[in-house]
Amino acid sequence: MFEVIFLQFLNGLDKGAAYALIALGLTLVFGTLGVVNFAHGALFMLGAFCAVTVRMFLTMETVTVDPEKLSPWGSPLEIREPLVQAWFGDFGAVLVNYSVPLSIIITIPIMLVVGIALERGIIKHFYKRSHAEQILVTFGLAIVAQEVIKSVYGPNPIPQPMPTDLRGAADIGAFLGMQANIITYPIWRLVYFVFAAVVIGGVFAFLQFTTFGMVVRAGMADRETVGLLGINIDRRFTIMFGLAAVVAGMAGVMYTPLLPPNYHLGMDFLVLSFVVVVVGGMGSLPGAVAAGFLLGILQSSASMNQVKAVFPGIDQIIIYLVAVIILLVRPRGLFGRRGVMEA
Amino acid sequence: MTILKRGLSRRRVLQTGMAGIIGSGVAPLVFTKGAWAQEFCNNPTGDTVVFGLNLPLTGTYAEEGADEQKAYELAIAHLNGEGDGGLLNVLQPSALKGNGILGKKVTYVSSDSQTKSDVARAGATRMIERDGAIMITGGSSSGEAIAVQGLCQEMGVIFMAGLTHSNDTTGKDKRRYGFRHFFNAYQSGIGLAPVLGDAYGKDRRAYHLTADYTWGWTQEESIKNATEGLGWETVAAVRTPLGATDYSQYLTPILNSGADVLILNHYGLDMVNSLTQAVQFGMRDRQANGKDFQIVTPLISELMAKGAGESVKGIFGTSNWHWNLQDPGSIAFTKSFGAKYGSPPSQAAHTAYVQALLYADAVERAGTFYPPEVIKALEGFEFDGMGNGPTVYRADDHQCIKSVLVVQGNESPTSEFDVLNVFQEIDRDTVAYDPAIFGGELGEAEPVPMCA
Amino acid sequence: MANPNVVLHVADVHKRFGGLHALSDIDLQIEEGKTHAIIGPNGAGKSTLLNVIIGKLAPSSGQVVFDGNVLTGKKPYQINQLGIARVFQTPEIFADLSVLHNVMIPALAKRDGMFTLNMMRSLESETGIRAEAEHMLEDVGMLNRRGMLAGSLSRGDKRRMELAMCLIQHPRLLLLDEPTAGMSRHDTNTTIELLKKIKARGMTKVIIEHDMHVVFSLADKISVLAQGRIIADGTPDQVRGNPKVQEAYLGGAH
Amino acid sequence: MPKFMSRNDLLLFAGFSLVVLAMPIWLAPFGAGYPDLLQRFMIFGIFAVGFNILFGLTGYLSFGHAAFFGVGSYAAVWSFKLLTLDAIPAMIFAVVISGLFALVIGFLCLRRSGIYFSILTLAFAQMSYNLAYSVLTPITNGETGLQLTLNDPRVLDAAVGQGFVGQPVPNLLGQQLSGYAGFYFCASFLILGFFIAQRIAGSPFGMMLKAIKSNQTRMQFTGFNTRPYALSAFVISGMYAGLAGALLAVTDPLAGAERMQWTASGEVVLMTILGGVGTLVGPVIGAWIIKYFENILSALNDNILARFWSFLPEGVADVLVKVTSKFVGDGWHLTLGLAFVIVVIFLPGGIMEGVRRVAALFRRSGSSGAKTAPQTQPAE
Repeated sequence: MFEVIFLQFLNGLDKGAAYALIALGLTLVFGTLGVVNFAHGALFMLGAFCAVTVRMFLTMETVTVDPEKLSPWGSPLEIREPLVQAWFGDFGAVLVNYSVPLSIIITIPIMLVVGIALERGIIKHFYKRSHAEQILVTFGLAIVAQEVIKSVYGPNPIPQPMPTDLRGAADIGAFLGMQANIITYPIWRLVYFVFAAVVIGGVFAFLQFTTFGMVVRAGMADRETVGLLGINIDRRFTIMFGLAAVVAGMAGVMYTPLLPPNYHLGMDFLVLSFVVVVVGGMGSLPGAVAAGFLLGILQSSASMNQVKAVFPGIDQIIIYLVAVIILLVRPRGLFGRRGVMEA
Repeated sequence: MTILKRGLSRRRVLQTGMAGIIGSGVAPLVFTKGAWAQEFCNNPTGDTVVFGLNLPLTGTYAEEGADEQKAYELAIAHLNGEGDGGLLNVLQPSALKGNGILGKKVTYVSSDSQTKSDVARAGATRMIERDGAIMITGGSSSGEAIAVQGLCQEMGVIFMAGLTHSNDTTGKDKRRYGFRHFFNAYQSGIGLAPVLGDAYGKDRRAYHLTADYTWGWTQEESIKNATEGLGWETVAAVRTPLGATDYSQYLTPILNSGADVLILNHYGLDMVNSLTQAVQFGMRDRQANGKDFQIVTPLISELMAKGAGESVKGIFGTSNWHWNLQDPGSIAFTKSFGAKYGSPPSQAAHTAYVQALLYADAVERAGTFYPPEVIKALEGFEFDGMGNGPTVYRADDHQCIKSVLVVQGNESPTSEFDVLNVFQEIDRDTVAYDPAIFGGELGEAEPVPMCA
Repeated sequence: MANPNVVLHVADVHKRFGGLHALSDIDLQIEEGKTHAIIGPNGAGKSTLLNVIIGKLAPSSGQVVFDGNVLTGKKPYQINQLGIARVFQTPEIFADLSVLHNVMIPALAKRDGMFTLNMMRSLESETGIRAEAEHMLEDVGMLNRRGMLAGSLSRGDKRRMELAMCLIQHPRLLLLDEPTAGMSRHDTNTTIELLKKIKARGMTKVIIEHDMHVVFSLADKISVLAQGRIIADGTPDQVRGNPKVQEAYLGGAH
Repeated sequence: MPKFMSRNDLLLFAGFSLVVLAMPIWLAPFGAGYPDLLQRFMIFGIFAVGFNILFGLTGYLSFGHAAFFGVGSYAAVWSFKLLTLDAIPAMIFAVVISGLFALVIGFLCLRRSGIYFSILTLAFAQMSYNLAYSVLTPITNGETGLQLTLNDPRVLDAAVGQGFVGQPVPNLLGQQLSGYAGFYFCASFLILGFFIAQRIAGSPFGMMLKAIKSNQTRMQFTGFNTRPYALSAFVISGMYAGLAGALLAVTDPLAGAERMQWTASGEVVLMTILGGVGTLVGPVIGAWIIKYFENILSALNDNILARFWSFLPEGVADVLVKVTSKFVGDGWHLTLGLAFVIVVIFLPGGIMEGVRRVAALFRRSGSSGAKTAPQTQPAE
């Protein structure tokens, strides 16, 4: 029984890392700009499609049609030759193999630009408007983003293989000196967990130890006072929006091998990420991370047969149920401040 | 002409006095005008006839939908005498002439059903009411098929189901106006179990992951019964939400559950995700109970296999049809489809194409579009040459009884489409069953309901 | 209660925010029909005191008794229904509604209680309430603005309208939080006149005010609050001469 | 004598009824004059009118109203199955059940406001949807959707010895409700629903709701217990949603779980905003426009576009076909999303505000003589 629970707990941490990562970006935006960003899921999805695009370029092929020969289904035979391998040989093959992690390099500047453009172009006009209107405009943007992606990449998911070295499962049990072949877990999921931990830690360190971060934190606490000190807090907040977009985008890139991305990936994660943020408490970064892990672990344990036998269907509603209970018992979430978002 | 009168008079008898009063008092002229202008729903009066294609172009089963659409376009071209004629040349017996249906040119309208029953039904209604579709066909989920089939019964329009695998479609939810060419979960069980027994032995412990909705349940039940008949033990059957994307929390408990076979009762993207993730969890490299751990996908299509990529190698499942079959019908269809679209057809495309042809043929044989006559022509129709061997449209439940394929993921594919191998063809006598076991009631064909 | 004329008794109220003592040991008796001013430097706890009375904040200890009813623990709307109305420091009005409706709403609250499901009656048929509201607006000199959106009024007009909203309920106790803050001299004088008129009707009032001109022209009694404590209590003349008050004001940051 | 309704209200109501009843005539040239779409116009019009009573008047943004819509559908179908095929008992049953459901959900959700309220409604709706799809299948028939079958008990019909031939379909006193009869049946409910909404908006109760939206604190200090007001609005709008759901089940007796999904709740939000939140007619117009686009825009394909642009030179026409095809057919959601964003940014009052602005423009230019060109609107 120990190994079952241990694995399920590990799985909960793994899921929780993904939830926390998405909720973190959402909370950054809310905490700094006070904007409820329903387009955050779309940013996650755009990140995933950065990975798709990079791979599309890396796997470009020359197609030669040989009209003499026919394929088994009767159309002329096409001979495909991958370009990158042809140009760079083995190095090209490595590039293709590691396309997903490599995409991050390209995703960061793209998402930064997207985020800043979004903030300067549209979001900034909504600071003074009601939260309902913020929700509506960002919801509209999310629809536009997903439809644009659908019209460019089609409605079907596009699988992104993980690097061959990172496929399969790692035997954690044996690594920890226990019996082999009992506690095994997919390597990529462990990679994702570490990646999420690094990014979350990085964001916290950035806010904690840099001057920029300190000003932003001060601005989160009291925007007006910081403004009075003659510091241009708005520009920093713009950059924070860009940073949140980058975090969402990177989370999306690294998630692609686990889940082939399609255009409604963002909407799928949107509801979930909001539930996480609200459970953690709007505007609280530690809250978002804690709630992410909490919900991940609960989701994972609710899916166990033993639990489902007692509460049929619990795995389908656990996240929402927890959200409802927490909101009714602790009105501002686990770590929320009073008066935030209640107008 | 006798038909026309019969339809009319019965309809008139049906209207009670009360209804008549309300009808003439409340409803304006427009209402009754539509009803009397035609003697049955969407009787084609011009020189064309419209098929209504209800296809999931987005959603979980979108790839199947897109492939079905190609097949319908091809079938319609062939019916109108365009292209190479495809399966028109091999259907036995055939009343098709390649000049449309009863001399009327075939056209079509289509609607995106989004893999949702509600939307599918709305789309079908629209195509019947607005576009005057004489027949509705398509769909690639059982929910859609059953919903649309019910609607077609109300409207008096024939429904030729596309990809639907649930036992219920021609079982407890069967309808007089609905016909299914595709096979079902029960037949998958009959076909698959002996193969699994031979390959993996009689002493296996199975763990089911099942999409938590009607189709998943019927397949789980069918496969469970069939494998337990072999002597297998079922460790657990766990339901997963439809459209779940991350299956990891359902996969971890399997690792140490004592099971040595994982059976995935998923379809479409669900299957692609759950299978890929199961492989990521190392399930295919595991040993359990001293045997190699195995994964089984009872219903699989080449589109899903393509999506799952390497994960599918060596895995057993069943299919309705495969393009690699070597009978004249399959060869003709594959060639015709491949020449037009550059890729081989999927089983969804095949069943869609065949359904369109069978409907057209039945109308030709009946000599009229009047649905009850077409239904009579289809019921009990014996034919051959469509790629599944000799086939009968069973009158009791409108289920085609034909051979079923056991397929296996190709270990060394030669192209991106060459992902499944036909492992065994199970003949139709083996997979036939007594229609009574699933209950249900077809209902009456006449009087023909009237769409507005 | 010792004095039968006392309508509001703030008994031994403490309010702490974390480690900060916002109110300590407040004991205050407001007599029926009197105008009681509470003054004190910024941050003395005046608004906190009003918030405790009106039910917006719960006291850490002690209680507030109004006309024999313990207010502590009651909801703001229950407290209002007992006959306490409040004008806020920054006007709390219905910015999206017309001036007339702003004044009709409190009148309806007075007539229909805290909840009535009167959804099939037309507003047009509420002629009585409407006449009452128009009369009230005339009293505050705003009848000509009745059709305007409340949000578009000037700051002074907003305050006067808010006052009208409170007055139309004929409260037994009216709480005024700096009713003339930010007003021009002229507006301030009109407001003073208005408040005097009410005083003539015998309505009990508690006023928080910085403007000593206002305080001394209206108040019957003054309590001085500094650092959460009452340091002086008495008639305007008594308070004026109190050295502690002068010290508090000179020492306090203003 | 107190006036029952002001002249303006009466005119609005009469005009609205006329436009609705004449829809089959004036919509025919737009390709929308067929019963199924007309019925949907009515049904989603009711849904949006009801949603507006909550969102438009009180400002509470619910992302879970589709749940009540779905509950209404299921209740109606169960009434058809168990009691009678007559539509009226089904409608009553559905409205009562969805009202009760809204009462429970609303009681819990209204303990919070702002985005917490939105998330709570969203969570409840998603729970309903997930359960309806899986565990509650005995009640909802899961993915397949709840349908009528030949061997349903229908005790009331059986008691009066009423049988039928063929597939069971709902009726009204024996009159079948498919086609145009169904449209007029739904239309009468839309008109009734509109009338009630109009009464509510013009009542003291409606004013209280608007006051809650405007300043909840002031309401509290004015002596109003705001929660029962908001709860009443929530329940009323839940009943509207249930009514709409029931009508959908009357015109097409199948209840599927998808109509409870949060995206369906999002759709009614879109309708209300697009048309004009807080106005009476706006939400209905929003619902019509979205349903029209969904049915008509989505059916356009390259061939139709090519014909449309054919008056242009070939190269230009090809480019335009390519570009426009991205916005119609499968891409109509893109058009919808863009339209929505533009409305939220530039026209927060929706189409109704646009109409008002244009009308004001005309009035101004009309009064200042025929020669004056339309004045440029000052930028916001």
